[in-house]
Amino acid sequence: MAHQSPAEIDNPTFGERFNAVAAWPMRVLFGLLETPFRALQRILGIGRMPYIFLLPNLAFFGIFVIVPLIINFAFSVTGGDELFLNERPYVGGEQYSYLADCGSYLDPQSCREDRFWRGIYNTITFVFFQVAFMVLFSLVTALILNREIRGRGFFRAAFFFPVLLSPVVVALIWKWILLRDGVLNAGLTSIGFERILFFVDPTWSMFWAIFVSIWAHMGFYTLILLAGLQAIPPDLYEAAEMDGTKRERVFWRITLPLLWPNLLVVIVLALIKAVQIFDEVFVLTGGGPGTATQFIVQYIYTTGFANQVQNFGLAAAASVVLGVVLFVLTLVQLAVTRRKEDG
Amino acid sequence: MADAQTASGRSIAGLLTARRGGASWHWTDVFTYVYLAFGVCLMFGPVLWLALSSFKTPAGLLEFPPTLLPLGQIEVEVDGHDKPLPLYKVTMEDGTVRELAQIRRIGIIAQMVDPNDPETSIRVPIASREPIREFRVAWENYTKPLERFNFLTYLNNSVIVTVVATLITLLINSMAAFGLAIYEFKGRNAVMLFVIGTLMIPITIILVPAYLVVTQLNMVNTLWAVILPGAATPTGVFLLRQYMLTLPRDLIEAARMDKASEWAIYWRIVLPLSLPAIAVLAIFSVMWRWNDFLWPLVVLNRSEVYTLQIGLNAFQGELDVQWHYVLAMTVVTLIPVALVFAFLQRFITTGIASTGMK
Amino acid sequence: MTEIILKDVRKAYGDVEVIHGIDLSIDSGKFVVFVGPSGCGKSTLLRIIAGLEGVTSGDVVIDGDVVNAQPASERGLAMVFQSYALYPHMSVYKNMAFGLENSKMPREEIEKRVNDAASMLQITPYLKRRPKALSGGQRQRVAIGRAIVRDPKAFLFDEPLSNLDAELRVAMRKELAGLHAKLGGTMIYVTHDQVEAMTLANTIVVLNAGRIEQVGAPLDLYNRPQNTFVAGFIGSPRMNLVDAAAEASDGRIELVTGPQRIAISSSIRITRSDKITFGARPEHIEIVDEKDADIAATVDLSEQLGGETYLYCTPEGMPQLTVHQLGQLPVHRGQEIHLRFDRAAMHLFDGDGRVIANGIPQ
Amino acid sequence: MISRLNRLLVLGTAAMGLMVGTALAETELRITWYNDGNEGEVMRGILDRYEAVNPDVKVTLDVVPYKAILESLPVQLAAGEGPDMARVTDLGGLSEHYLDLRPHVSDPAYWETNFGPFLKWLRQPGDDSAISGFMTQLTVTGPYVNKTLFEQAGVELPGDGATWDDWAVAVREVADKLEIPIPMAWDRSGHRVSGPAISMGAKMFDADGNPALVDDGLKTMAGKLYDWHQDGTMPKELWGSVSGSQYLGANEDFANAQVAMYMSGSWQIPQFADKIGDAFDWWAVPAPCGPAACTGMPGGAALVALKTSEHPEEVGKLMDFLSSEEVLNEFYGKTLFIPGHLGLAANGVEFHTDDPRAKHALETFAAAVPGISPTAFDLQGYVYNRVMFNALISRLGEAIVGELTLDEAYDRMTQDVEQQIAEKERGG
Repeated sequence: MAHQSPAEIDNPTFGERFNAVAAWPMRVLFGLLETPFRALQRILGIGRMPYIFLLPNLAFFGIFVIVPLIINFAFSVTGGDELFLNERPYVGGEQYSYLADCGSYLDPQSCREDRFWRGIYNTITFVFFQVAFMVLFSLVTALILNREIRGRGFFRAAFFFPVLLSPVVVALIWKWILLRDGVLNAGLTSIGFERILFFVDPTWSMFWAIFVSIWAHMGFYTLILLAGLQAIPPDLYEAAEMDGTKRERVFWRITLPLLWPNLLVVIVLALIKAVQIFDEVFVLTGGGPGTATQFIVQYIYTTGFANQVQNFGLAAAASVVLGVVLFVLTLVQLAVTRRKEDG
Repeated sequence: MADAQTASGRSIAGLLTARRGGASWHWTDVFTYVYLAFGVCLMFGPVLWLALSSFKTPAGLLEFPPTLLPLGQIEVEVDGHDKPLPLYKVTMEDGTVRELAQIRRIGIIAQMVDPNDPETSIRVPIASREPIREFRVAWENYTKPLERFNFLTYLNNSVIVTVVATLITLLINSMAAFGLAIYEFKGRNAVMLFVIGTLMIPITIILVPAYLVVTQLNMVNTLWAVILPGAATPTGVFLLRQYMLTLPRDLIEAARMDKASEWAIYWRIVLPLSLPAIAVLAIFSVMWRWNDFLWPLVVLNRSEVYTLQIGLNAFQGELDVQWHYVLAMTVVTLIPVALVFAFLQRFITTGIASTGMK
Repeated sequence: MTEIILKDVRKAYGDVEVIHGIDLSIDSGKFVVFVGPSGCGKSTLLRIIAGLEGVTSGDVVIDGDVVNAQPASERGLAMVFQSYALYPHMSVYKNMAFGLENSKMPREEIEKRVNDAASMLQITPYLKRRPKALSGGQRQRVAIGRAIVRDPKAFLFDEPLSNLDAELRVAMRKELAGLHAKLGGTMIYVTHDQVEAMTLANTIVVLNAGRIEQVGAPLDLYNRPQNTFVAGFIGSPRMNLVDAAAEASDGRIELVTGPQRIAISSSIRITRSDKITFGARPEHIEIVDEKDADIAATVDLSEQLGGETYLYCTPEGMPQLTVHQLGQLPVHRGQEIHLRFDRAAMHLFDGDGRVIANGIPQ
Repeated sequence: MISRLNRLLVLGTAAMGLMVGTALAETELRITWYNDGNEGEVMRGILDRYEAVNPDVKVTLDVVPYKAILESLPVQLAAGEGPDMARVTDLGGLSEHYLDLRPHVSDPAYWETNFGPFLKWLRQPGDDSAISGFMTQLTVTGPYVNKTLFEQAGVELPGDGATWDDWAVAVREVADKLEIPIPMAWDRSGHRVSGPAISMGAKMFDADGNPALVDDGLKTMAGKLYDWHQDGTMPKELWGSVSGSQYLGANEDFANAQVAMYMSGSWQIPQFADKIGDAFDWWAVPAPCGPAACTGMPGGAALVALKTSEHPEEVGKLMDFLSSEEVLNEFYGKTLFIPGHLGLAANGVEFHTDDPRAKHALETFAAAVPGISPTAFDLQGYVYNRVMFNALISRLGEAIVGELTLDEAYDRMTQDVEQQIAEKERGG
């Protein structure tokens, strides 16, 4: 309904022309598929068409994800280091009981497979702090980007940029900065501090693991929150201003409650991502010092893949355990989004 | 990056004027600008530092404290010597400082010569000399590995994998999303639960079984082995479906009244209208495929099918990490990312915001 | 020319039945309006005819063929949606041509039809625009144009004017009426606005809670509502409906409501009944001298519109009555006036709301 | 129009690209290879010459990151998808996948004579005849010192027969005087620790030849390593960072003159020659002594033929060519690798370097080979030696950062080795 001059509308822009040309092969392809699909629709009826649309995706998915998941489960009840299932002896729940063999579950040291339990505890620590600070910083950044500032597009993009980098590159970049002779230590020494060997200190290592993963992914969550913030009707703020409400109160009483659905999505997504953490931290800290930043996925990777005796069975058992945890998180997410839709 | 420069220039001007509704300065205004300035440095700084470092010589990289710009030692031609000699600034015993070229070093004594007086050699303790350096870009960090490897083949493979995989992903994911968003049918919730449930499975966990499947399909050492397994992304289906749910149902019904077949509704109505979400998925897919490392490493072991990520990492040996190559090759793989970012940044960010996990 | 017949059509979502057996015959070339409050099932009924919803039982018959199993795309009907449902990514021309392309019509024929429809609707200058560059009225015309080019068996309109502002709505209403006159096709039109229904329809179908309350020509419904629902729904402002008890005395019948007693002719056959409803439209209540009056009432509010006046007044023990008078009346708030119901235009309904009489002899 | 054409071209190349992998008419042999330095280029040159003489054979070097050799290759081999040949370092661990070339090489006796001790490393337990490949590189572990730093500090280099403790005292003195941050650094590698441990009396195996990683000798060495980390002789950056069995070297720090003594091995020579040049005198010194011996660990990478090959004949022929004394002389000479060919080792290889430091280092390491303890050879030849190495470094690393006590670490080492070998045996 915005009033535009006819000239502007009638002449296709360069972009539109480009799109028209670029769409040409697509049009041919999709056009060719029209006839068979029409025939299918006539035979099956509209009611069965969704299955047709789902079929290719489900087929790929079944072959390359579901079948491996099933094989993975089969691995977890067999032993040895053979690759083919028919050559692997059945051992029942032995791999699981090996993982669970603990004096006390609170003390990894008392477990047969101490690294598995360390991995779990490290992951819990990581997830707790990473998610908390991720949400905090995404929220602060989104709030700031939601203000009337010039160059907002640029700043928004700047915070998003690291999302596009591969985990390996992210880790390399930061490792390069944090090395003993890296630029950060140069900065520290130049202002009179001692060099810090970041990757030798468990706390620093965990700190940087958390920091770097937040650095890399914050932009994505910020955008989700920003979308939520911009969806809050401005009249609410104006009404609050008319009432003379303090800014802090506006934040707690208007912004936060209305942002809550987006915040929940962010928390759940960040949570799932954090549980899966692997490549970034693996390249950055190598899981060290000792096992201080060795997380559950790294444990699975090392056990099943990187060790000389590739212990597929134990790794598979651990991954099934992880899968169950993730599935529970999924259900939580579903419940959360369900409630969001209802509310 | 030029774009970023000008944009930040603009925004610096904006810093002074952009406050909420011309009211007086509030602490949050100050905080905003400090935060943003710090944020921009934090986000771009490390990457720029990486790029700068990648132009340094191995020796330059080892230096502590590091220099900002890549520097190289100046070498001079001296009569009577076949090779150019490195130039040093030497503090003599009497406290004077001279520029001398080093002929050789024996133990802790360097044998040096004044380039202007090539006949007399001077013996100097090595502790009292300091190399003289100038700005020099170590292009060889880039050219050497790229010569050593079949760069064009790898690039070609990477591009094919990225493009074909992204097209397949977009096609089958959007079809599935269409099916899940537009229709009510038996089993829909089960499929959705499935999709979301597998959203969380990292490939690392099923690396070996997935490899088994690929070998059984005889796809090892073909690009299909890299393209197909990741094509049916739950993330993509989820994202597109969420977006398609926001399309007015009237449009679909209008199309049905217009005698459109279901396929035509999919590709002539829903697909064009889901373009923002499709673009977001396309960008993510391109990034995933371009950055993919672990999986190609497992399924591709013939150099004619290597992707760039494998090829460029091939200089990571057993015992030696050659940082100057690692950094340079990292920058090479970053170039497309930077281009995508520079050209599409507005599009990406608004696209994600508009799909915004509604 | 198309005839559409619904035979005992029922629709249920799960256990909830929303359409409870509709029988309806829509004659060829007629402009039929489904009217009713929101949630009455009128849109569902339209979508059942369109083929966008299936029926749970019963038959939809178009030109003698039962089309229950036919998908929307094969029924040959065209629909104009409340939201217009224009394809945002296509130009106006493309929007109108889309349906024709789907039926594999030759390009020249498509062009001719779109251009004809566009000139008829006066949207030719906008053919290259995208819908978002059009005003609401223009979008409305495109939506109609998209239906016209198809040369459908029948046009279905789903509240097509509800997104327009009042002035435009009146203008478009006229155009739609003109269009029907020009095209002469069968049209089914859904609205909740009884004014639209009255002005456009050959036949109005009043729906309530999934059932047909009454079918008839507009004035027929106005003059002879078959139940309190239709009486209250048709006409604006709505008919005054007053619950009363009927008492017979002295060979006359008195309608008793609170302390008020209104005598009417005994020629109406009413058995003594505790519950009865009588109705009188605002224009059928006269202001008279005290001696001729049925009741006295206090004015709560008077709306002076210049050419006419609406009075809202409350007789003692009765609900508020709306009174419509032509011209300007020097009446003010709190004043007592005397009212008389025009017996010839009075309606009586029984306790179930069914009509007893439309008009009572003097 | 142009864009349409381009599009077709792109689609065309895409289709071609996807079809790559179909066989060519001539015999193609594939070698999966990794590089630490220039060995790939040298090998390529040699292969080019071979191809010129044998036009029906094409040999492709598929260069991969070392990670792929260690992690992906075993899975590929297990799935039957391997190449014809590969350069591997897990010599015994992958032996079940090696092709026995004995029927395909022209002169098995030549192989026995010149590669005898190394052929054993490539054999499966119980097999004493298979010929599967040769060492592209023999490595000997041993320390380098920054002689210039010693001179600047005025500290004498401990001479032949000096013990590890002697060295520790000397390097600490150097570091103190010159404020060098790292007196001594060891690669984070079980292989590196094993030599000194054997010097301290570690036996590695029990009387029946079963692995027995933890004994008094090993404890002595591990204890010293532990103490040196606590007292600052060694930096925690190597052993104290990263987890599990990951390798970390101090070569960068050594090249940057931050390290007085660096325990690594002969493979560093080419890159030190390249990176350090004459910036300081980097000197290889003989392995320091313990009560039992003065030994390093032998090791290296072998080029092996694989059972997955469909052209064993051609592989045998190529192997004959590559293993010939002339070719290997060139290969070792250009790569500055310690020869894994007894004849060449005895006669000396012409190394292509004029760096006196590199020459000295090569001589030092080559001279160390005869003095290597038999235990070290046995350990190198043991199928599951990586299991032992991994257990050693991962647990010792955890002890050094304080997650375990030394005693707990010893228990865990034993447990790790037992568990992994048991799992392996279970598969048969």
